[in-house]
Amino acid sequence: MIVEIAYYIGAILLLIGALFSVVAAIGILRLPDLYTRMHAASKTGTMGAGLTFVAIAVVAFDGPVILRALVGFIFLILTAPVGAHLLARAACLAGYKPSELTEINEYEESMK
Amino acid sequence: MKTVIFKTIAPALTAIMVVFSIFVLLRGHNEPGGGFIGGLIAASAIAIYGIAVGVENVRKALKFDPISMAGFGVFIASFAGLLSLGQSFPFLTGLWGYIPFGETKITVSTPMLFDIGVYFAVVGTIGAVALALEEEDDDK
Amino acid sequence: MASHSVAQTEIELPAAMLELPTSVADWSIVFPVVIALMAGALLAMVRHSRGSQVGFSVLAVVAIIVIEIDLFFRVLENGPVAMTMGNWLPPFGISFVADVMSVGFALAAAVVTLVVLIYFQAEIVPRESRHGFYPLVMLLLAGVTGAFMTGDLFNLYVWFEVMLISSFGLLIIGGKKIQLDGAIKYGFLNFLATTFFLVGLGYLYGLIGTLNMADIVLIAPAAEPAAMTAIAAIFFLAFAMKAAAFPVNAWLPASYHTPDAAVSALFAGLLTKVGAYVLLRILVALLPEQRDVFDPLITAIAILTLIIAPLGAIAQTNLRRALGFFVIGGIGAILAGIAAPSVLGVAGATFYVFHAMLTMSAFYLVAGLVERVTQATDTRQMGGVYASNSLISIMFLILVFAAAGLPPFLGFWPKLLLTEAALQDADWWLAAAILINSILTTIAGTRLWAHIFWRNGREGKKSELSNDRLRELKAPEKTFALGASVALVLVIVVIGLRPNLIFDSSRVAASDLLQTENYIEAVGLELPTQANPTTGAPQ
Amino acid sequence: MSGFDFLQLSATIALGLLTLAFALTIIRIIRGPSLPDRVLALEMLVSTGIAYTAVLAIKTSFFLYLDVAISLGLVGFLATVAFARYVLQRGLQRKERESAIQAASSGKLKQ
Amino acid sequence: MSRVALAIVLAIIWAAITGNFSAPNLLLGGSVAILALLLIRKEFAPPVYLQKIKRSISLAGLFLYELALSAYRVSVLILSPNMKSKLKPGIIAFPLSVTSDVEITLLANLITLTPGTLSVDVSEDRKFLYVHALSVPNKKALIKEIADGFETKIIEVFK
Amino acid sequence: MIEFYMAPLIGVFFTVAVYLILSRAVIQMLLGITILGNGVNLLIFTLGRITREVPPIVPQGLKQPLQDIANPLPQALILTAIVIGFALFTFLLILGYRAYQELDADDTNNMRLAEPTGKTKPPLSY
Amino acid sequence: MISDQDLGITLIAIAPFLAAALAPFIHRFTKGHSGWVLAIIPASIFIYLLGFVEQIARGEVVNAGFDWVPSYGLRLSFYLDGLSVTFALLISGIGTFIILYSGAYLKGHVHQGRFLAFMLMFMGSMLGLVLSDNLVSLFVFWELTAITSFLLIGFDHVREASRRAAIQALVITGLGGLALLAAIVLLRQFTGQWDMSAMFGWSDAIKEGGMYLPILLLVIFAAFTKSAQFPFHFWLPNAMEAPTPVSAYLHSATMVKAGVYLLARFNPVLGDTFEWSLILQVFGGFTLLWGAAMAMKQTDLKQMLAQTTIASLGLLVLLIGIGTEVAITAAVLYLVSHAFYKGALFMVAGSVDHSTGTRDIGELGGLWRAMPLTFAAAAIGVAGMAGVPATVAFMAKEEMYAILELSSISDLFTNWTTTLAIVVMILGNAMMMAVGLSMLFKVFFGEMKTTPLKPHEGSLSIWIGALVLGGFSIWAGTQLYYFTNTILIPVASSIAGYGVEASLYIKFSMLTTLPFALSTLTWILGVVIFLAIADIRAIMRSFAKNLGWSFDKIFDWLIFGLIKLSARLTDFLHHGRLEIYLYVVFVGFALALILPLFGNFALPTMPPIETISFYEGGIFAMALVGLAAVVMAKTRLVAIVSLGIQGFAVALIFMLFGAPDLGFTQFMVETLSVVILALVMTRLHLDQRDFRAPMEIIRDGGLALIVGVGVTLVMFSVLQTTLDTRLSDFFTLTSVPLAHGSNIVNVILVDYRGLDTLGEISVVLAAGIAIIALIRIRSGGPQTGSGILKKITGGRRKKTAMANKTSKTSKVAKASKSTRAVSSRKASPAKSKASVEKGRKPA
Ligand code: NA
Ligand code: NA
Repeated sequence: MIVEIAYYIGAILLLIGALFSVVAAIGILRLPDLYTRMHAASKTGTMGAGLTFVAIAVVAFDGPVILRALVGFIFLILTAPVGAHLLARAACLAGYKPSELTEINEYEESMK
Repeated sequence: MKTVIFKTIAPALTAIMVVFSIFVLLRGHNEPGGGFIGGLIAASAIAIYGIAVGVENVRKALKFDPISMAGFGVFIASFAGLLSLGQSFPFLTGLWGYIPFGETKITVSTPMLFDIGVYFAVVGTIGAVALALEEEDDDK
Repeated sequence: MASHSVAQTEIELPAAMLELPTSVADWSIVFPVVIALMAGALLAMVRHSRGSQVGFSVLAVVAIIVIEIDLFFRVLENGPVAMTMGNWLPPFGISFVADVMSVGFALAAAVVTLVVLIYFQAEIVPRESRHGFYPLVMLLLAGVTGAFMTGDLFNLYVWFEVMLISSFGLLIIGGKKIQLDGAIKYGFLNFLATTFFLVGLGYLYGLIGTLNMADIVLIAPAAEPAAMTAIAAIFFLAFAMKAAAFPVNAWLPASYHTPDAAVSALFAGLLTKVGAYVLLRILVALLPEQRDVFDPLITAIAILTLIIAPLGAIAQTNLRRALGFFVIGGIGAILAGIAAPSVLGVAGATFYVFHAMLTMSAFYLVAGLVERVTQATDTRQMGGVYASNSLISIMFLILVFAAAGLPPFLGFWPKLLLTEAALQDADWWLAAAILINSILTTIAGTRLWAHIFWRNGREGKKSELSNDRLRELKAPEKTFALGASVALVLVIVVIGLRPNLIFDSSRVAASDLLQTENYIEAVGLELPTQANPTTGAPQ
Repeated sequence: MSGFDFLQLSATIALGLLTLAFALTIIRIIRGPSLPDRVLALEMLVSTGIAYTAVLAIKTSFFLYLDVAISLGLVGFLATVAFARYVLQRGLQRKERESAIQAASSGKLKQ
Repeated sequence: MSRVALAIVLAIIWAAITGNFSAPNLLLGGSVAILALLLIRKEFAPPVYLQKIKRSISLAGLFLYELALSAYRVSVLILSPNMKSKLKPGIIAFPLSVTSDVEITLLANLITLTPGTLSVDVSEDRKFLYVHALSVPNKKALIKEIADGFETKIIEVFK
Repeated sequence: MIEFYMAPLIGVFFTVAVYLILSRAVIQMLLGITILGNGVNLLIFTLGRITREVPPIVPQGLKQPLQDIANPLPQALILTAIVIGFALFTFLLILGYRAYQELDADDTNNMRLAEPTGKTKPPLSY
Repeated sequence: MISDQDLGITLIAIAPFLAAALAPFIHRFTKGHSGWVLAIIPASIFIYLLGFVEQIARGEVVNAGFDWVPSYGLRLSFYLDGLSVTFALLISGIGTFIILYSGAYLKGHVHQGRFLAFMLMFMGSMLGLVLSDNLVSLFVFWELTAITSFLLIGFDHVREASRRAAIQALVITGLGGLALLAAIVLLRQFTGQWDMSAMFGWSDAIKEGGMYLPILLLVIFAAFTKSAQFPFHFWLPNAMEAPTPVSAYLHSATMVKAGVYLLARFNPVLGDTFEWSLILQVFGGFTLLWGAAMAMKQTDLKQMLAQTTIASLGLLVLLIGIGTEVAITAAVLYLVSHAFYKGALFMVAGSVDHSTGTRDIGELGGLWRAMPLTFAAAAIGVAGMAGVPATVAFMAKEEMYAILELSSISDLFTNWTTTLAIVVMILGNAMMMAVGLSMLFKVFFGEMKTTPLKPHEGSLSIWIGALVLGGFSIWAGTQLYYFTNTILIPVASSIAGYGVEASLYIKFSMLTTLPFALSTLTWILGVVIFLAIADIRAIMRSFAKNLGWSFDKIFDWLIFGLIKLSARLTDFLHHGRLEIYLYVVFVGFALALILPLFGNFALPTMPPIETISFYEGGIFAMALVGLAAVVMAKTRLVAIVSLGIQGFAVALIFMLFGAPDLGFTQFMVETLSVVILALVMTRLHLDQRDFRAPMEIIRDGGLALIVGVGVTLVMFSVLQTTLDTRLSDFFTLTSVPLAHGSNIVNVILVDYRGLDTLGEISVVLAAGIAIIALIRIRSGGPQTGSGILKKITGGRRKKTAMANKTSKTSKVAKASKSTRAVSSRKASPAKSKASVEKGRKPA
């Protein structure tokens, strides 16, 4: 019974995770500039991958596997923001302008 | 690339990656992984570390010249192969030993030593290349 | 069929491993490679201390030579021996097989390496030792020796790569612009050659499911012929490139003259010869049926290589680049042996490989001396060496004639064998090409000789004026560079005058290559039971 | 439908969704327009790949695929870091180039 | 002290990924951790006090909640047909109260992971964190939200 | 027979690789080399015949796998080939980079030091 | 085992080499007397050989020697019979005087020691050549004579003419040598023997076998080149660039006779056929006339002698070609006499040159007073040349005219070939006589002329040789009985291949016979020509001038043509354009893939279609899109980024099909490749689109497509077979029980095929060392280049340095307003142009 429930939960988590990934992909297609796209990639994407890890933890029923899945989730959370930060900063410093929708840019102002 | 955020988190990431690489190395005989993959992860750790804190610091931290580490890797891998000479077996014959430790046994084997050699060869070489290239950028 | 099904029956596990203990003597099959590898690794670890580098590498190479000499005579007397690594049964583990050809070539390679190492003592600019000359030389030797000794095709690929990447390193040590240019051409073309080899390997495994050479000899005849022919063609292309046969030889004249002379010498002695060795092994021993299919092609390529290469040398004004064409010409001679694959022809090719390893290395070393003395690389800037330095002059001339195959110098004997083989095979044009190669090489060589040695001054000046850029050899150059060259040339002269051992071993090597039973038996595979009434049916 | 079957079905659907995600991401890689955009999309490709691998683990019940996914998670950002570094340096280079061109043309004007 | 703590953390991670909490394995994990820490000994982070586990858990809880919530929000935003009108991106300078590098980093990363906001850079004097947000209808409200949320919790954990 | 889908795909890998390698630009050639390497690896993989999703790993506690597994030998060979290919690629990349620095050329057509341009004019003398 | 005789005879050939090795040292210690010291060697050989004369005169032959390569039937074996011993006696005897002569002639020359060494080496080679029985050793010595003569002719090496002559002689005789090699290999194939002596019995079989004509032509070609037969004669006059002792020795008595020796040696085996007679007579006769005529054109003493030597060699070939007993006897007589008088005359020429500083007969005159001994030697020599009675040359001439057996006038027409030969011989002899007279009279009689040096008689060593040879000429001409029995009959028998009962024609009827009449005719004709020689010379010279070409010029034309051909060929094949090299290689690859399939008409059939799941198909599509993205990328940078797609797809394919290790490794490698790329990319020029012309796209794309199709087809072909999985089965079954590992792939890597992995990490290590070397080693020296644009866009290192500094402080970054509008594309064409220009200029 527990197993069945776990399977259902796992399945739903999987689907949500995959959906997040698709949404993230749509996001990086639809959003207007680099910086806004980054939001989609660095968190929605991370959520997508992270949720599949959680799904594994749910359906595995094997101590080490569960632990590893959770550790994997933590690794994701640790590394994802680093890349995003570095890329955003580099793009800013290298002079990639945000889209015209952007009204406020205190970072650029600070560099003047 | 010396931002506060990166500089602060990179050492932790490096440490985790090194630990993970050793994990991948040691379990390679039974699960995906092994010396090569482990070595690549460790080399990535070195590369990240170098980008974050500067090559000089990494070199100091490593203490050994990475190429020397690579040489060491090839050396002990060959050495692992030679151990079977004593048992009158051909080159690279796997020898297995079990050291009792508490209730479990610790397995020691020449294939494992060999894989450790692979690990070092990869870490050393890729690390050396990454550091040297980063240095190129930093110094000039 | 997408997967293989595993029989769930228990197999007899002990049958998987070899039962007899390996004698220490058999370790000499693998020791040369292991010593070279470990030495390379150790030298890489201590690559900042120059003193230990020289001493240790020389020591290692001497050890390798001693082991190989012992092994050589053992194999010459008792036939091939093998060691299958990891104590696994032969087709499953990787076998090393020492037969006369492989050990003989490995020995020649080690001797050349030793000479080059000593020669390099005069050559060295201190900073270069730090950048890995010695470890790279040892790794190169390991690759070459491994390639000669291995009895497994994929393992051969690996040794080829060891050789290739070490040669990359050696090629760019010194960092001159011209070296980089040469290395780009060398790099891309050789990379492709090994890639083709790998493609061929993939196909071969997919077709017959084995990589062990002895196993291939047994299985290949039953394989699907069209695919097998394509595979053989790919191998032929790959190793023709490696050996620098016409028309896929472009990398050689583009690169061999660019590094230090010592490195050129090492390359000339080692690299193309391994390609030639594999051509012999694969086309003659492993896939003789495919060789027969390619016979006209091989003959044509041999003829073209024999003639076009020395012809190319005639116009060269860069001394070492001209020598590169001599190297290629020699490959034509080796191919000639494959085109006429009798015992005579294969023995000729084998002998030629041996000769070319020593002679062409020596040639580059002497060319290096000439470059030092004249302080030029272009023959038009040279002149006057004959009057000033008789020892270099004598060596150069001896090598010209040895390369051209004029008696009583070393190159004559294999040419004699090859000529006989070609005539026996009724390959008239091939025989003619072998002889024309001699005369063209003579022309090119004596032209170089006339310009560098006999002419007093440089091109453009009146030759009666003496070359004012000539200099004396310095003390270390005399000891190491000149000494090493003289030693090697002496070896060449002595073997040229008394070629018995090489003659006899070449014939043994050739018959072992043509009759693979000994090889297969040494590896430990079972020969197919022949319908031979005298042996009787199994009980 | 049993839980296991549902899980299998979801895994298959998830693989499909992830394939769609790949496709969309690739469009961004190809379209760009700027280098950081492409790099970002590459990173997205990696995280989708991680999810894909993890789903494979469930679909095949070989949890060893999980280890691969974890490793990817750990090292996947490396490429982004390297590219970010490149973006930065290249951008700075370009800025210098621009100012140098300006200096050169103004120098010409003075002559 | 902190080194030991970190080594223990790494050893536990080791045990977790190897899936074996037996003594020998923990010991092995410990030695591996020490090896790894030797590598990064120069850039060692300042003392980390993790005694306040309860507060840490509370921080983690907040983070997970924010993560889920904002992931959902961003998804809705992305999928909405009139996305552009809802977007109002901007980069704001967030005045930092936390001072140590670890705190700043933690805050920045938490901000980044939370959908809708993204840390771009820290000013050289470490007074400001530049944050890119998907929609900045009200700059002050955003600053306040962050300051009252993650920043406060972080200060609690580290003080 | 997934192999028969793989074969044309691998053909495309080779086609693209060759096309790129034939461009004179060193960078493009390096990309071609990478793709060629991938193509060769896939080729070996495919010729070892393909099994879906069953890695060649013996489950814990068993002496032999219970089901058909993917052919492990090609995988091992490819692993070796990948590593070697990576080493070679890296070397060639750095070589191209150094050549660009020193020779000031990234077009192979302009790398003409070892074999100089122009007609060879050997002296017509003895 | 080894008898004294084996050793002694072997030493005949070896001792001169040993002496040669010591010659420079001996010379250093004995200085002016080195000639005397070293002459002991040939003198001893001569004396040692004399010991065999009696034995051989009895019709015996001596075999001796050592095994060389027994497994191949090679022996360093010697065969002493009349022919070989006579040649050896001539070589060592004349050699003794030549060494003496050289000692004096080159006194004080810096390289006299070297010269003497070469001479001795040559002597050894020549002795070995004539004494060898084993054809391989004969060939070895044959080529050694070519090599040593190369060194001797080029002795005066600073002059281009010397170098040219040396190379010319080597090339031409070398060509002949190769023909000889081919011939002996063919003979070996036919007879299974290497030994000359063993082949005599095979004569008929060889002549009847299919290989006779090739062997014959090859042998004749070898002989003709060595013995300067028309049209390969021209190297000999040029070889006069050598110091006179060389000419005296090599070009009169020894080396040039090697070809004649070869023909004589092979006469019993190959001779006495129509082809043999025809070729030898035609070419020999023509060479005789040509050489004699050309001699008249000359005024240089050595040239005159050289041309008459060509004529004499032609005469010898002609006589061997006629091949009758009388002709062979005549040939032997002429051979010996020529060696005596021509050797003497060359030494005279050298002596004159040495003492006056010139060799031109126009600049010389009246020397008989100043150089009486030289004059005496010259007179005897010319007497020999004219065939004056009492010289052995007279007998030779009588004997050769005796081939005409005339019983009626109509025989002249029925035996017209003999008649023609006689006419040719008379003409040739007369012309040679005229040349001899011209030399004698112009140089020694008439008015004394002023010469560069004051004429004086040279030292003993200078004139003794010439005089002694002259003496021999007379001795042999007068000691008929002894000479006939000890030399003539044995030699003639060797050549004929059977016992010749030579009874010299002149013994019983001397003055009343036809031959003597013909001799008289020759003398008269000779004097007539001598009187007209100045006019003839003038006519010939103007004719040659108008003709504008000569064989000698053709040689230059050929060699320079070869050089130019070589240059064009290397320009064509080794142009230095990597893309074309690569194209050739891929064409080879395409052929290797496609041809075997088509060749065997075994194109694979299409397999049955099977469905694949959509996500598998998705990954395949992803790979395809990734590949397309790389090819179609607008800039290099975009291509690099796009590369990740296909790499990623490959990793996923590995994952999908049960290879997690591979997928993982592939992914890691892709990532690290990107990292390394990104690290170097800053210095590369990536904003450029690589342009290919439409034709190039078709050319490259076509080939690429063929390769792709070929790869696929061969794959189909292989995939239609069933894979033999016994290797993997074995690994699968034994991995856990025997190798203690569950991950079979890893067990293969570290155990079953651990050696592969050991090699692989060696590759990794070597790559590391090489790459570090590549990065660290700088060629040094400033990067040349000018122009601000270059600095801006191409001055990578300095600029990046600045960029880095600024990035540290980030001041510039803050200050600069980033405007992406100013494109770097504008700058790039200029930059690439600059790089092209620079690339062409070798630094
Ligand atoms: Na043939
Ligand atoms: Na491997």
